[in-house]
Amino acid sequence: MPNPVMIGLEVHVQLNTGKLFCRCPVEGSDEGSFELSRRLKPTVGEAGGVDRAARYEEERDRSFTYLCPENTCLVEYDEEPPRSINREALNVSLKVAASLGCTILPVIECMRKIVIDGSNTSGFQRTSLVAVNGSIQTSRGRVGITSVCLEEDSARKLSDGGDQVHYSLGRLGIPLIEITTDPDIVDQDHAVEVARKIGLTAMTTGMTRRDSDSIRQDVNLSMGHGRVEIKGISRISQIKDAIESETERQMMLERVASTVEKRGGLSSKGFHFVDVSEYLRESGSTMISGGIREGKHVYLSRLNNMSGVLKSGDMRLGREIADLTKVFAVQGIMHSDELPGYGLSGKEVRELFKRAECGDLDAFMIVIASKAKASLLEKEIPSRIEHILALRLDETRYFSDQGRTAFLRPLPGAERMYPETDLEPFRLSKEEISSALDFGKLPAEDRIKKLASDYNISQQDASTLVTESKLGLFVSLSSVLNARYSARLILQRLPELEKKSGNKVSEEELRRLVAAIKERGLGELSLDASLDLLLKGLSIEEITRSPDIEPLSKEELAAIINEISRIQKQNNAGEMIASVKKRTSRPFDPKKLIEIAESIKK
Amino acid sequence: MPNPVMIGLEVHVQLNTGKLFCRCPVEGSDEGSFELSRRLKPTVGEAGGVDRAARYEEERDRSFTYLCPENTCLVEYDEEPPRSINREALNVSLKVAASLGCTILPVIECMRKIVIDGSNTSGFQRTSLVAVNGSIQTSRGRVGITSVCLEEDSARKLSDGGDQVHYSLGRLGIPLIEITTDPDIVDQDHAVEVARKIGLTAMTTGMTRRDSDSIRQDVNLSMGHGRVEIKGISRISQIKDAIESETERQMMLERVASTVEKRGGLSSKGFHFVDVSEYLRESGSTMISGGIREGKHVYLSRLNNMSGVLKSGDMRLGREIADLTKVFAVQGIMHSDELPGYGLSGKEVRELFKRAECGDLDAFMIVIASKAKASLLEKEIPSRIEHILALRLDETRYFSDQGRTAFLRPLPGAERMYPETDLEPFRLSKEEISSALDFGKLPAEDRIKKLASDYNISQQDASTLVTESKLGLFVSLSSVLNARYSARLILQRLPELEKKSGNKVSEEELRRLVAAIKERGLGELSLDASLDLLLKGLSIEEITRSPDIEPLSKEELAAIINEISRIQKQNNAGEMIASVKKRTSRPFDPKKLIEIAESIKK
Amino acid sequence: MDGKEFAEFGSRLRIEHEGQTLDVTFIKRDGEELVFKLTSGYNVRFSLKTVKILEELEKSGSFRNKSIDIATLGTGSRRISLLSTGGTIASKVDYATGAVKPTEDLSFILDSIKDIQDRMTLSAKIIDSILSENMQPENWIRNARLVSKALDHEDAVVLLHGTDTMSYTASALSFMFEKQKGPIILTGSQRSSDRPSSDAFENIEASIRFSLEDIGEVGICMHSSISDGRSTLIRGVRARKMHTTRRDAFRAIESGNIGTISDRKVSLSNDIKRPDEENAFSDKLDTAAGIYYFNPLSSAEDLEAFSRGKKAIVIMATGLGHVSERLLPKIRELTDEGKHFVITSQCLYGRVDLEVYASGRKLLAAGATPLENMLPETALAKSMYVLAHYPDEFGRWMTTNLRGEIAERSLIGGEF
Amino acid sequence: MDGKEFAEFGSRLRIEHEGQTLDVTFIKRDGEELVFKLTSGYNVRFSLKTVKILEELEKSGSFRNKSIDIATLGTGSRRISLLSTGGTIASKVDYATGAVKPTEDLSFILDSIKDIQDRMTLSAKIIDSILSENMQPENWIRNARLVSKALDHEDAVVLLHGTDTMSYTASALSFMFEKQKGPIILTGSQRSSDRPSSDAFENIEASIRFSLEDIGEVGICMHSSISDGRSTLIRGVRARKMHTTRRDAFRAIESGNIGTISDRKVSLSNDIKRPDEENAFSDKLDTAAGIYYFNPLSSAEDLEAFSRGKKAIVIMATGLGHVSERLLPKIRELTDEGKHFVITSQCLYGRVDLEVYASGRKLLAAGATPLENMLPETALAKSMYVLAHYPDEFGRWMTTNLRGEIAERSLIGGEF
Repeated sequence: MPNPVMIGLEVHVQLNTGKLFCRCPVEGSDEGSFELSRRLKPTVGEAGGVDRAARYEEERDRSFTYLCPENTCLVEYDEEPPRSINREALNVSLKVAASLGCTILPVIECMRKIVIDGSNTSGFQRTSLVAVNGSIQTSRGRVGITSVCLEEDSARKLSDGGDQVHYSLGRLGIPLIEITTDPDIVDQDHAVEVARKIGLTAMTTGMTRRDSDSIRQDVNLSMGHGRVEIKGISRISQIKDAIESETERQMMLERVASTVEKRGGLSSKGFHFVDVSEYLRESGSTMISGGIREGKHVYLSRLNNMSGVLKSGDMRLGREIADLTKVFAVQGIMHSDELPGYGLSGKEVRELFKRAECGDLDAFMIVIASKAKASLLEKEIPSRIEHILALRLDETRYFSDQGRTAFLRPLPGAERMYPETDLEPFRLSKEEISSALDFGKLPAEDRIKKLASDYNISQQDASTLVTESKLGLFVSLSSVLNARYSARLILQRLPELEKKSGNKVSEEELRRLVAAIKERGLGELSLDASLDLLLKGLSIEEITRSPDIEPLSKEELAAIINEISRIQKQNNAGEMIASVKKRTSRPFDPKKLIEIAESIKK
Repeated sequence: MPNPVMIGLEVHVQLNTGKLFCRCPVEGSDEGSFELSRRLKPTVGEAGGVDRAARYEEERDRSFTYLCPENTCLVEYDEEPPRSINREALNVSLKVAASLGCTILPVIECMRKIVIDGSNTSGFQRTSLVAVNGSIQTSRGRVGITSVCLEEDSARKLSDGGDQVHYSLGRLGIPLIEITTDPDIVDQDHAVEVARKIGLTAMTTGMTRRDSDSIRQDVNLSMGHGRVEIKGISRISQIKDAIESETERQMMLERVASTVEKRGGLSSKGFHFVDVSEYLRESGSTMISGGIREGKHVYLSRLNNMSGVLKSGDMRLGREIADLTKVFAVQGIMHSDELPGYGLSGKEVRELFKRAECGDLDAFMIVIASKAKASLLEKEIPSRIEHILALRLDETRYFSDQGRTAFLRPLPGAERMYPETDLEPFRLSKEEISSALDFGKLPAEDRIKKLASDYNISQQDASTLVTESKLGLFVSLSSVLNARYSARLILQRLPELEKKSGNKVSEEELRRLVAAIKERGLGELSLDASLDLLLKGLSIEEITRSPDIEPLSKEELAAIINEISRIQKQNNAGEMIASVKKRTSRPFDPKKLIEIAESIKK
Repeated sequence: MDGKEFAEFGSRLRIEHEGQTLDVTFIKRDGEELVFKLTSGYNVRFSLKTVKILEELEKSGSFRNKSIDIATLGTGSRRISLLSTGGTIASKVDYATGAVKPTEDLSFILDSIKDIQDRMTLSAKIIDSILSENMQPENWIRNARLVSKALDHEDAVVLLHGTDTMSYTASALSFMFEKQKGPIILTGSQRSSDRPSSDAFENIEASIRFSLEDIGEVGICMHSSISDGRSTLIRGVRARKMHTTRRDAFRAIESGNIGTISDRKVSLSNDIKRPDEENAFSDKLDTAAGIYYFNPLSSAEDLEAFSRGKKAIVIMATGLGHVSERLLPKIRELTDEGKHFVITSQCLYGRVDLEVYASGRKLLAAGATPLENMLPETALAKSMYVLAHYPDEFGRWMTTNLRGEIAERSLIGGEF
Repeated sequence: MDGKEFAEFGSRLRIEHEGQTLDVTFIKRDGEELVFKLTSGYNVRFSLKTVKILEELEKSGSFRNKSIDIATLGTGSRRISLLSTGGTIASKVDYATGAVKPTEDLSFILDSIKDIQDRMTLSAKIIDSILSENMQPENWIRNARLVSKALDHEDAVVLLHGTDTMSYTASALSFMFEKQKGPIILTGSQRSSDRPSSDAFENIEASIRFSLEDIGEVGICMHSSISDGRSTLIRGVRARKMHTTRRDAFRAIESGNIGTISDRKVSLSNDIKRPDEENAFSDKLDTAAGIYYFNPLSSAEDLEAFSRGKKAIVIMATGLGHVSERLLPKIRELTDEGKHFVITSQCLYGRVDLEVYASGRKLLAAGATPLENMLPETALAKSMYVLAHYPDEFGRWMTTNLRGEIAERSLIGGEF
């Protein structure tokens, strides 16, 4: 790598404490009973200006539709001010911060981070700086922790039609701890190690949410061309791919820039649209003719000195432009490096070269778009090309399904941060701080060891409980059940039953079932039986009322054994067990059965 | 006629004053934006008992659904107490009473008349006795007026599925004057004369509603077998048919009763149902097999001594029974006088005679009904037959589409009358009473003569305005327009235009249009033009803003004449008028046109 | 006055009026007028001066309501106590005054519960005969004691009650019962039971159906629609009468739906409180409380005059819970004297929040206690309970959610 | 305190805190704490004792809101006067106190009306800067005079107003304008305009669209749904804020919908009042009025104390308009002394009717005046107007429908 790469991470961890600023549960479906819709406007900020990222979003003039699932209320709809902060979530964030060696701020100010991509109904995300200046030890040395913030998670995007974006509000408001590292990470493998370590630290609180995207990473990366923030990496393994793909991209752009430079550089003045719709009306390109039929126009522009850098060899400047137009919901774009093609004939391409007044080293592009969109793009495209060729690459990108990073929006500035005036500062009590510091004394790995020994379970089980975010469930079940039994139930028994039945049991249901079984004075035998019933779809009320979960008494077992034996001789214990199972749906202890059977024989 | 017939009338006249106990207009469509549904219960009355008609309705256990058109409010839904009485309607009723020579009650008590056939959402009709003891002179002598009441009209029935009845509430609450005569009417022709005279008296108030059933008559008839009230006669000509049909029916029943009597009379004990569903399951009667498929049963009962009186010659006792079962929404009924038939074979009929244990003079009937219905009918049918054969014929009947009267329900008693506790008594001022008495001094015919002379219109026009309930409209238009013009507009011009365009203009629209034209300072010429526009579907706002209704000025007419004349010679006045009409859509006075044309020629 | 004295309600008389002789039934004397019923059923009202009573044809007697005492009803195992306090639901036309008045006859409910007789045993009792607008805390206490006594022996209590102050009573009962073995259901009617269209029949029927369920709360059961056939049981502390006349006047304000009945089928919500093992009842209430409706004419003097003699004042403030700055020094002063000001909103729907605007922060600083989305009427009843039980920790108890009087989540509901 | 005095809002400082050196922006001092903004944008709050200011890097200055004066806007012929009185709609975060306070900068409305600029000429003016909970009749009168003056010269007036007491102000204006040449539209917002999701933009835009119509009434224009894109104009005398926080908090109670806007298209109702030829305005109001919230704790003494110094008392009674019998002798006595008691219902929806029950008839007999379905807040404003104009015929004028404050017909509406 020619330039030294500086890498930092932002690790986001969802908590399962209930939502941060209302009393809704964190769990819920993405199905909603109704929708609401909003438009958002950027507002004049604290410094009298409007944030660049926010203004950028507004130019896209979008309308947002929100599906409202059951685990939402007026707070998520921005129809009620936030309620007081979820103190449990706040305390978990303190524990995480303490574990990462951070200094906890005793008075915490809640801020509004302006985000008008619609992912927050209010147009901002509430975020609080909880702690600063920590560090962790890694195999490649110390990595600084810049900050630990406690945020509310954003809405989940369901679909993006460009002008019309759909979100579901179920995720909005889930507490999210954001841990930001200094740019101390040396390479992609190191990044994975750091992400893992931070995640594990959070998970040892036992309060992290168990879901496919409950832990998400952003990568901050700089190769000397400005900071790039890559968002939305939900699997740790993707961190590596994202870093590799982005460094390759930046090296490629260095080559593109130097190529164009050598040819005499960019003349951004040269970029302007000519309407060639009439000429291409009869073209064989279905993209073009379809666009025209929908009322769009076809615009042509020369790209000075850019022949061969748009798409040729490993050069891919064309993709950078396409990423931009996609943001404006314009899909119809072609450039001369990929033409003839897409149904355009060689003759037509030659004519377009002529109409764009291209020299030998020049390329052209055509855009199929509405008039309004074109007038936006006529400014945005040359501006972006200029930025890229000047290697001013700072921006927000996302890691796409295609395994590469892609343009999302400009980097937001500090102007997007306002105070959250609906909430008083959160003042931590001494007890809250010292309890967090106590928790933080032990490194994450030691906490797992302690867990194993405290509960007398295996190191392996302890570790799995933590990394699968089942620690909280385990601790809660262990307060009622035998700990080893709880661990087996969570890690083996239940997954087996779920797999067999094809149904799932939520943590909440499991907790309620266990409590209900205990309340009826029944034990593990009954619990096993009741899990079966639960997975068959019976309600917990029905299960606890069911006679089928009551274990057979000694007398009942003896009676059955006698009856079975009268009919047919039982050859062995297995046969005996199977026979009893045929005669009753109620649970029994096989060992006890054998004992009784033997005592009867005697 | 063997017995002297005593006939009385109840004439019901709707008023166009706005509704009686709320502020809704009387006019409105039968289309509603929503529905509501109710069940009604008879309640213990003032005398500690429940009214017979009310209890009868309850045994039918029906649910009522009400369509709520725009001219209804919470009062019609029985969701708000009545508002104060429409004083104008009250005063009209006083005028009618005075015209009929009645004594007006100075303090009027509003009563609730319990009616739980669903025609009132409250379960009662508000009715007030306004005056008593009047009389009118007829060609056959004096006919007493028992009473004049002011009632609220009931809901209009849309459909009757037996158990499920649909009403529209648009008509509910329209003021209704009920004029009841003494039984002084001697025959059907006399009844028609009396109805006409009473109707005309009401119409001379100018406040009667103009609608197909805005005047309805009930006939009270007695031939010595109890009082029969025949409801729902909306055309005067039907009065005659109803009386004739009912007297014929009663004479027929006299013959039936005497026939059965001669055979040894009725043994009502003999009536009980035997379930013959099994036997008839394979019967060729689709009515029977279909009923069984729907889960109904087939019940058989003997009818002692009734062979040949059910349907034979002119005897029709069977129809009386069918009228009853229809009230209970049971259509499947057959009796032996009409069998074999309806798909039942001679063999089956013989078997049924046997199973019913019929003697030679006995008949049988079969009923296809649910168990619940059958148990009701097992009591109701013999009770009704017993009544009829005892010639206790008093009941409420209706005049059906088939031109005969049919059973509706028992006659209600005085127990159905409760005080309306939501309203204080209406106390009439001296002015109200004397103004009514003044009005009443002149007989109806003289009032029409006076109308003609007061407004200088023809006797014929005056009469038509009254009998078509257009008097109110005429008086109101005449306050703004020339009276003769108004009469012509109402009786000729508008009906012509309506016929031509196929559209209708409501009185309300006509009033508003005339007021708007006057407000713009325009005259009859413009009004004619604007009627055209109104019938074309323009709104009154659009019409008054339209330049097309402004009459051409002298100068404009002269200019057009000059232009026309330049192009082509106009041979006569008619040609001239036609030519001008081609050139402008604005109105002009043809006479003035000719004048100007002639002055130009000179 | 020629024999007019002997006439009593229901007598059959022969009278003469303006030259006419009429046979009538005597209804009542009203000042200088006499009201008679004609044989047609119409009532007429004649001046004393113009009417002459000729003779009494028949003495009064047959013309009386028959009062049916219901001791018990039904054959089922669930024991339900039906207690009547009066109100429209137990009202009849009073033929003497022409107005609707409480009746002591409960026979009208017989019909409507016939079909569920085998599931319960109902015992009915008249414990009061009062229109609910005349109810006072002493009535609450008296009735609550009777409810408590009933619930000691029976499985559920249905309380017939006037609708005007039903939600106040339901709130008070909610707080007075810290624990309850079964449902306490208040029901009433918006149309009196002497009308064929009365909602009384169905409301009682629905209440009895809810009484068969495992519910450990105080609720109000009424129509949930202007159509018959649908009823709802609303948590007493979240119910409010929102319409003067409609059958579906009672609404769960933003939350509080315990259950619904549609076509005679009961369905219960998820978050209801189930019955306790035993009753825990207190009949202590402190009446030194009141509701102050803030408006632009409110002044410090006004508030002071209103607060005199009271320990707790429920302010119905505007919007998020604001009052004018003009009142703040007085609130501070009275708070320092030991009075309590608790804040609800005259909007009725939605939560108060004194941290959003400067006005709110100042009101907080002045010592007022915001009550989230507690209803003003509920706040009044709760103040009375808290004053009597926890006078020294008034603010803390008022803001603690004791009976579901605070809706923790603000959901999008039917009306709001 | 080592140089902390010089720091002013917006200064860039280098500070030391617990051994760390930080470059920050100074925001404010709050008691014993200092608030700084970090370069990341987060604010931190340090104790005076633990922070040390090392040096001032840059003076404050660039860090200020730019105030844009709008003299006029648009090129159309319809002249609209936009008058701002304050409230959330004209509120911004006050970075000094951290609270939302009225702003005097109206620039935020520029964007939202660009597309209708050629249809009207808008002139904007700040006439007050007050949160509506602090509004008093003197504000109403002062503002009404300015509205009247504006309407003498312009075709329509849009009044930006806080939502808390907006319906009171709208009612007062309705009565003060016996005739009006054009619409007077009050609008506000439930989310302040410094939020991207604020409803201020759309509410002002909608108000301006309604201003283009031929309306001769005072109305309140707000969101009609929690979604953007739909607004409603409600007759001022029938509007009520029914939710503390929702955008669609304002509702036409049973009637009063003047018009709606959906997707920028205006549609008007049939029964609206069209503009008069001229204005007829009176600024006389008598403030000797109040609202009394009847409840089971209300006593005669309580009512008497409340009534002192008042000429008209609006009682928010229960149900159909009932109060306890206990109050009746006092009402009779005070009425005889010349005070006026007018009856509205705390149900808010539905009509009062004192003829149905005995309680009501007694209250009528005691001298109270029932106000049909007039809203309590409207009744208060109307009392002030009638006391000032027709003191000798108070009852007659109160029950006469002057501005549509009585809904003649009770229809089935959206919520009720």
